[in-house]
Amino acid sequence: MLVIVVLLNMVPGDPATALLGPMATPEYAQRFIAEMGLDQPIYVRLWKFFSQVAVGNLGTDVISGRSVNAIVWNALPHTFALALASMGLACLIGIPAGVYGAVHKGSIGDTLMAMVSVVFVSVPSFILGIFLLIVFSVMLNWLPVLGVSDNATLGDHLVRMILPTVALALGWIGLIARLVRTSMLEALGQNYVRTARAYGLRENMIHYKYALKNAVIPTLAIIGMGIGRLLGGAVLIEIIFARQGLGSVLYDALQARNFSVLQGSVFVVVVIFVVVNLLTELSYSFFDPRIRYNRR
Amino acid sequence: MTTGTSVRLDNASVVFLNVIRALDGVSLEIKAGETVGVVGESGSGKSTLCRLLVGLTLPTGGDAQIMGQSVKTALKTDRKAFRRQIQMLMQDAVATLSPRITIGGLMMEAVAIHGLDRQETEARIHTLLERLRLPVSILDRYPHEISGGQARRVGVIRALLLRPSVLVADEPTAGLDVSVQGELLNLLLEFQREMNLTFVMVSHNLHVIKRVTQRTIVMYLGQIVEDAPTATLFKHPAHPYSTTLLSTNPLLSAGGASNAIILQGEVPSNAKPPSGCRFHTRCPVAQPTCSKTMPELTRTEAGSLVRCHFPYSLALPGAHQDT
Amino acid sequence: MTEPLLSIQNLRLTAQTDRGTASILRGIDLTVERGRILGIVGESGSGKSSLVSTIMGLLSPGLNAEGSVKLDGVDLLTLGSSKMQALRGNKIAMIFQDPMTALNPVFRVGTQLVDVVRNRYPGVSREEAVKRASDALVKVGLSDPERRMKDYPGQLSGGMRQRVMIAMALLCQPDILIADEPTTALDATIEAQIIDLLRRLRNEFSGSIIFISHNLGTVLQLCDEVAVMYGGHLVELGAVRDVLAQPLHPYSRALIGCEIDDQPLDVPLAFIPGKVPETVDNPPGCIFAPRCNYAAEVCTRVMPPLRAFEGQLAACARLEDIT
Amino acid sequence: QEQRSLTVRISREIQNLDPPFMTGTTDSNVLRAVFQRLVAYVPNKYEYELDAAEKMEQVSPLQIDFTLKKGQMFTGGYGELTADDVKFSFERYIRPDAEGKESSYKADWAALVEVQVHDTYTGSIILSKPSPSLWEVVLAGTSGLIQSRKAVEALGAEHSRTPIGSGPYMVTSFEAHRGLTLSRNPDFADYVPDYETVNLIYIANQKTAELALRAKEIDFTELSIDAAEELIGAEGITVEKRPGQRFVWMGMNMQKAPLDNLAVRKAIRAAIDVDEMVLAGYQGNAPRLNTMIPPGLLGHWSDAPVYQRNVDEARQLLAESGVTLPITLKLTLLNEPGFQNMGLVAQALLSEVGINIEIDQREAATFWSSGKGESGDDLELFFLRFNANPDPTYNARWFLPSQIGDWNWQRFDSAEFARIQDESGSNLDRDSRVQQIIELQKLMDESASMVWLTNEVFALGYQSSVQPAFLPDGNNWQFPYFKAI
Amino acid sequence: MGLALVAAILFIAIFAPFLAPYDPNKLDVINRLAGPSAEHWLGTDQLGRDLLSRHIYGTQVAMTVALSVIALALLIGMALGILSAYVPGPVERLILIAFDSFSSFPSVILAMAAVAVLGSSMPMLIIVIATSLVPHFGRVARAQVLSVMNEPFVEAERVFGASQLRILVFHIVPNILAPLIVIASLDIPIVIAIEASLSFLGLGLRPPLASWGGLLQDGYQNMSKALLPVLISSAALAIATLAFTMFGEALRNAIDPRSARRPD
Ligand SMILES: Nc1ncnc2c1ncn2[C@@H]1O[C@H](COP(=O)(O)OP(=O)(O)OP(=O)(O)O)[C@@H](O)[C@H]1O
Ligand SMILES: Nc1ncnc2c1ncn2[C@@H]1O[C@H](COP(=O)(O)OP(=O)(O)OP(=O)(O)O)[C@@H](O)[C@H]1O
Ligand SMILES: [Mg+2]
Ligand SMILES: [Mg+2]
Repeated sequence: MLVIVVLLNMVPGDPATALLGPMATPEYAQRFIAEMGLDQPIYVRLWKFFSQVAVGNLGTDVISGRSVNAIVWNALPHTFALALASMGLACLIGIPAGVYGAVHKGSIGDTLMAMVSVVFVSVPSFILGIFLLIVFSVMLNWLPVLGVSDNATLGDHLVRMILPTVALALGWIGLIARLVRTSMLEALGQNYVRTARAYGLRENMIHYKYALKNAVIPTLAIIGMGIGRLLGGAVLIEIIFARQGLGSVLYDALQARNFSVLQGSVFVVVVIFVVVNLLTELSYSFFDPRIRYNRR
Repeated sequence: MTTGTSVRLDNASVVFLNVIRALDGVSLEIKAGETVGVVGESGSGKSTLCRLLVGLTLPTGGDAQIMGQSVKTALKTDRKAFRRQIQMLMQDAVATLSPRITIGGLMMEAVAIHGLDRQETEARIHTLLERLRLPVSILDRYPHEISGGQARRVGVIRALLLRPSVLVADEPTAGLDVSVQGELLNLLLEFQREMNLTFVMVSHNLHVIKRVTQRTIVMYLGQIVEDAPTATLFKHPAHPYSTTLLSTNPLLSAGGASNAIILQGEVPSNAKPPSGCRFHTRCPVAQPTCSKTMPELTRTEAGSLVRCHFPYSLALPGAHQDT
Repeated sequence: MTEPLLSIQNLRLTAQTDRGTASILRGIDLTVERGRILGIVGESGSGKSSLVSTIMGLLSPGLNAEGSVKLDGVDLLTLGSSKMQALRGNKIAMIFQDPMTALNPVFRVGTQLVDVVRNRYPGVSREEAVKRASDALVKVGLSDPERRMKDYPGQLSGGMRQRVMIAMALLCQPDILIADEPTTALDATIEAQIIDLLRRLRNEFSGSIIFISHNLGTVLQLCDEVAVMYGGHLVELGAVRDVLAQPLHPYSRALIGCEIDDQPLDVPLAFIPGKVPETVDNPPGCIFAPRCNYAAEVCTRVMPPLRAFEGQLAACARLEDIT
Repeated sequence: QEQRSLTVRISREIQNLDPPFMTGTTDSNVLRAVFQRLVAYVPNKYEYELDAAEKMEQVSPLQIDFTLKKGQMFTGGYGELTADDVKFSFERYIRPDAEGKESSYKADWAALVEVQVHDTYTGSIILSKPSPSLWEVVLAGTSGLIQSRKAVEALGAEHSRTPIGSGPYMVTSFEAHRGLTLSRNPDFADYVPDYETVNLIYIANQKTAELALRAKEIDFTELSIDAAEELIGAEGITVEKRPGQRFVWMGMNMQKAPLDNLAVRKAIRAAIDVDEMVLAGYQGNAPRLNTMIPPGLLGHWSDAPVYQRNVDEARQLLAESGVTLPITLKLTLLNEPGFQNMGLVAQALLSEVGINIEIDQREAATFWSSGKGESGDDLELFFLRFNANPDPTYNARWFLPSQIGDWNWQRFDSAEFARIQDESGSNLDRDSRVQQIIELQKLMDESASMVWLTNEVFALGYQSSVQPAFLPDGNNWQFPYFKAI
Repeated sequence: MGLALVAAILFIAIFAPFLAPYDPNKLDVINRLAGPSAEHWLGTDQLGRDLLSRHIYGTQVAMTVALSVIALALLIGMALGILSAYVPGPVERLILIAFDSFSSFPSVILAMAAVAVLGSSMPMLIIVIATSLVPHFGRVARAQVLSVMNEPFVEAERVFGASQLRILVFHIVPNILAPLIVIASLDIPIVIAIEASLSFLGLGLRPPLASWGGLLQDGYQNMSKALLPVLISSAALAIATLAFTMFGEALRNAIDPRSARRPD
């Protein structure tokens, strides 16, 4: 965390010139530099920032005069909605796909899925997003280009969420499918699966009940770790679909050298990461009773 | 034959994670050239005992000495010399061979680490290969390319290259078919006699213990419950646990008659050992005092050391004792 | 005479490997009568587990079985996978070697038992299934079944888990119960408990049991018949007392001779020299000939079939000469 | 009136809606729809007409008198617009506020002494020196907006998000990172804007904006030239391309060897082919520029030399210069495709005369500070782009010696240039002022430290159902004059 | 198949100068954005450069970047991972916290910040992307060391008298390398993707260097006029990804005897 804040503070350029380019007068630049404390040594800035954070205040955006808390709080719901929706979609498709791949290992479907998921995993989400836009919005004209709507009916919001969600989810579908497939294969090779078979349990029950619960555990760990990647993807997706959100706040702040916003939102991102990982650990004990009774 | 003390444990304890009492006040003395067997329930601390002797685990209480020198100090002052004194054969023979090095390379580590003479070592390796009936071609193979029995013999060669005076073997025949275990044991005994090795062997197989060792130590929940000459133990076990253990050992010669004493209940955890005598929860002849005071290891007339308030109170059933 | 419950004819099992076709089973003929306990012994890798996996229809993909395995006259090898699935847990069931991993660690013991009951008897209500499961746990000697049902396998000791496995088998009331080394992973005293339990439960089963073990003594105590396997062949079959007391086949003799049971202390331990045959080798003659003390010219030509001799069955060309 | 609604894409976020502290054209486009000025631009031209003022007169070079119309009300119940509000608004620029914050546009009102209030509706603007550009650039521009003293004082910081004006529109919703909605101000009496509401939506990505325009999700947007090209002929979409008013040039740091050598600079100028670079950079859509002030703006030097590529001359100049070839120079540029492409062409062209170019492409914020302070010492070649202002004196100020270490990246250090620039700033005679400006451009040409490339094009795309209004520079949009057709 | 594709990619990368029909930076502004033709099989880009040649050279660039990044990340990650496994206490905690905070942060943003601080040159880009991958390798290395450290053969070596250093170098490192190499080959596409993302944001390698990311960005910019370049670049990226992933998985199966032995 500290490292990142220090690094961010070392980014050259000042907000005034970043914002205005050649229009910025020296006075103008000086004003921001002083207000952001950029003229002070780095440890003073860090101390100021962290002592404020300690009381729950992420600081003030010097450029717009708004509190960073408000900016972040405004953006968070949008990012959450996007992240949750695409995570949900990814699980909804990725898990059954992974199970299918493991159960029908080596079949044409499995091979095909493996290839598709590899492509999804590795082609950056912004490219997927662009292709989705071209196909569904421009060529077919089925779905809107913009990721958020103004006449805030719920239906319109949902419709506009579709493309960004899909674009962000595709990579995760691939990833989850691959992870689930691997850990399912592992689980299917375990003795308890052989036991279940020896007692004639139906294959569906073995796959989706007995093996899957075991297979989900290692998958969870990766998903928890991947939240950083998800946010990284969200940055680009939010830019492409012109959605507001933490990703675009972060990106714009960095572009504009808006250090006060940058620090605050970076801090929030790290906190989110920590919280998500905590939740992941908690959810382990939901799936893995061993953790529960060992703790007692 | 030297008759000095080769191995000595002085009230040694090993406690893992502050709760697991893997070894609890174990005292023991083994003379040079002696062959000692260790038996007991799984988790009773047999492997820990072995690891303590070779310095893989350090005692959290008490002391372990090899050839009159504390293991701790020996490791600090002259690690390599200590290693040359005592060697160990571990339970899973294949897994003890570093997987990415050829068998030959593993053996030649003796030269690299201990500065032995290269030619002489090579010559010895070849003699040992012959005696252990291993083909020379095995030197170029990798550990996963050899069988379990071969891996064990490779382990034996590696240990013997250093000419140790003490050899500790943790279940050296586990996982081997009966058809090959005899061969390995014969060879080990041969070397033991030849080199006047002090030989400590853990085994689950009582037949093996009976055939191979002069003295047997019976362990239960981290303690020695009986320490007796092997012949005496098999005839007249003093501790009820020893008796039970011996009774569960089906003999072909008994013609299928079962004299097993069936214990009730499970082995208690060594994180929360029972009060008093550790065995009282399962002992068929337990008395009220057994749950209150812990018996000390005391010597009986027959020359066995036993940790029981009422030694010999449980007799070995059946008449198949070879008197 | 009634038809045998299980009749296996000329069962061959092969697998394609990097080193050629592996013959895991090389033509097994075996029948199991209703209500009998058959023990299977033999060296590691001789195909014991493969044989029972074939019967269970739980072969890993890539393995190819030929011949016939008839259960009550139905050939299991030609049965479709869904019919086979319906048979498992109904007419045949199995207890595995390693109780630590045979139960699913993330489901409660009760859940797993109830799933089996409701799969076996689809009409049974949930409450009834729970009741039957807890009754079964009592039968296998687990006190406090309500609590045990709520436990996860990881909270039980090895012996308790193996009892749960036995309870699971009891719940199914199969015609044939297969137990593949059910006590190998357990301690001597716990093993004795389980063997004792199996012996007492014999009456609960109307069906037959196939019991695989390395321990000849245990086989002798538990089984009616014994089959001796070597290198994918069944080399001897007969009443357990006869075979163990008076083995006919040279391999059985050698195997029993290796038991370090009650032999004198001063002779070296017995073993079978030579190498276990590999599944990819296909020697023309008797599979044991290379290691056989009695091997003659005739033995190198064909593998002799199993034939009756003095009330037992053995696959040796020279039975007459060597007895 | 119909409930017509206009959706406009903005490419940067709205930052601050308090006029003295606004941050750029995005903010100012909103502000000019919300606030009145004494005089305001007519649609599509730099000409202005009376707005809040009923009467206005330059009574002397140092005094302007004004009379306000009556009954112009601030929204939100903040009362009538008065001469005191004019005084308050203009003087905010020259004095730090209570917290010591100074307006970023202080320079606009540098000549202001005070605004004298005579009564509710009349007052005088008192200047310290003649200021020829005051009317066009300041009074009619964003720095001439009239705020309500009452509202600013009552709302405090909130004023930067909720501007209270008396103009044709008012801000009815504002969501950060998203955009803003303007609604018609019912109390505004001069005329009725065609659109009931104007939605400004923040879309950073060009491509997304282009797609959204095609999908009819937005009505009006600026376009990259590429996108404009592509959209020409698209059904229902009008594309407007015009010569731009931003000047782009290749600069050379005159204080860094070997560029301190005039012959080398001239050789470089001779070696590059401006036409080919502009073709590569702008796909043939932008005109070539030969001097700082683009055609059409006051002070354009129409006889400026048009340099053609002359490799022989370049080689000869290099030979004369005495530098040993090959030389390697760093070309610093902004990471926009157009600049990148021009850079690549320049690299190819210069390599033919023995000058190797290393391209140092930088991301916006880093790029814009490359000429600052000491890092400016190390600059060699660079591409730079400035916005042209209707006031030529203003345009020239970035090339003053005092700007070395700020925006004078070529470190063009000419005392004469500074003198003439200063004089032109208070010269009220238009013709002689133009002569002065041309003189400035000649000085720049002589230094050979700037190779003018293009004044770009600007392109706007909009639904054909919209008739937009914007100033000739293309950046200043006049929402109140947008028409539905 | 994975191996063949990877071999082909490496071949193209190494022999780019011989394979490419044109100088990848040769401008021909008049013939810009031309479609495929006999002279230019894949057409030309917005400056009239031959796309085939640029993609061939792009392969070289992509491989140089990817392999250097992976090598660097592998080395540093392994060193830190081993250190954290070997030195419990504050050092371990510090390293783990560093891993956590670096991986918690979107690598694209991290790279953006770093590129802004340090400028974008090939070595810089390599260092920046490598940094973001270090935690990945570090964690795996750590987990591997921790599990290998308790393997019987390590204890056997100790009993045999080998020193800690010898055990580390001869017995632990060779045994943790295999899974790390598998990860390395699986991470190569990720590196390429990050490079592409950075180029997309205009923070990538300096022109005129042809990198796939840059080509993608060029293609994307001119997508409205010619769709082919962006499709080709996406395809190149996808093929490389597919190749290295398949290669990595094959490698994993070959290396991990467990998965190889399991016939299903
Ligand atoms: N490193 C360790 N950390 C924690 N507990 C340990 C450790 N090593 C051993 N133990 C515990 O110490 C006890 C004694 O273990 P030990 O391996 O000595 O038993 P054993 O008699 O060799 O058993 P087995 O017959 O199964 O090999 C066991 O309860 C074991 O779980
Ligand atoms: N899927 C397979 N593919 C190839 N060979 C196999 C396969 N499964 C088992 N084998 C081989 O078949 C032989 C018999 O194995 P099996 O497990 O049946 O022996 P076993 O008698 O049960 O041995 P153990 O006593 O060790 O359990 C072994 O050599 C084994 O390597
Ligand atoms: Mg042990
Ligand atoms: Mg088996």
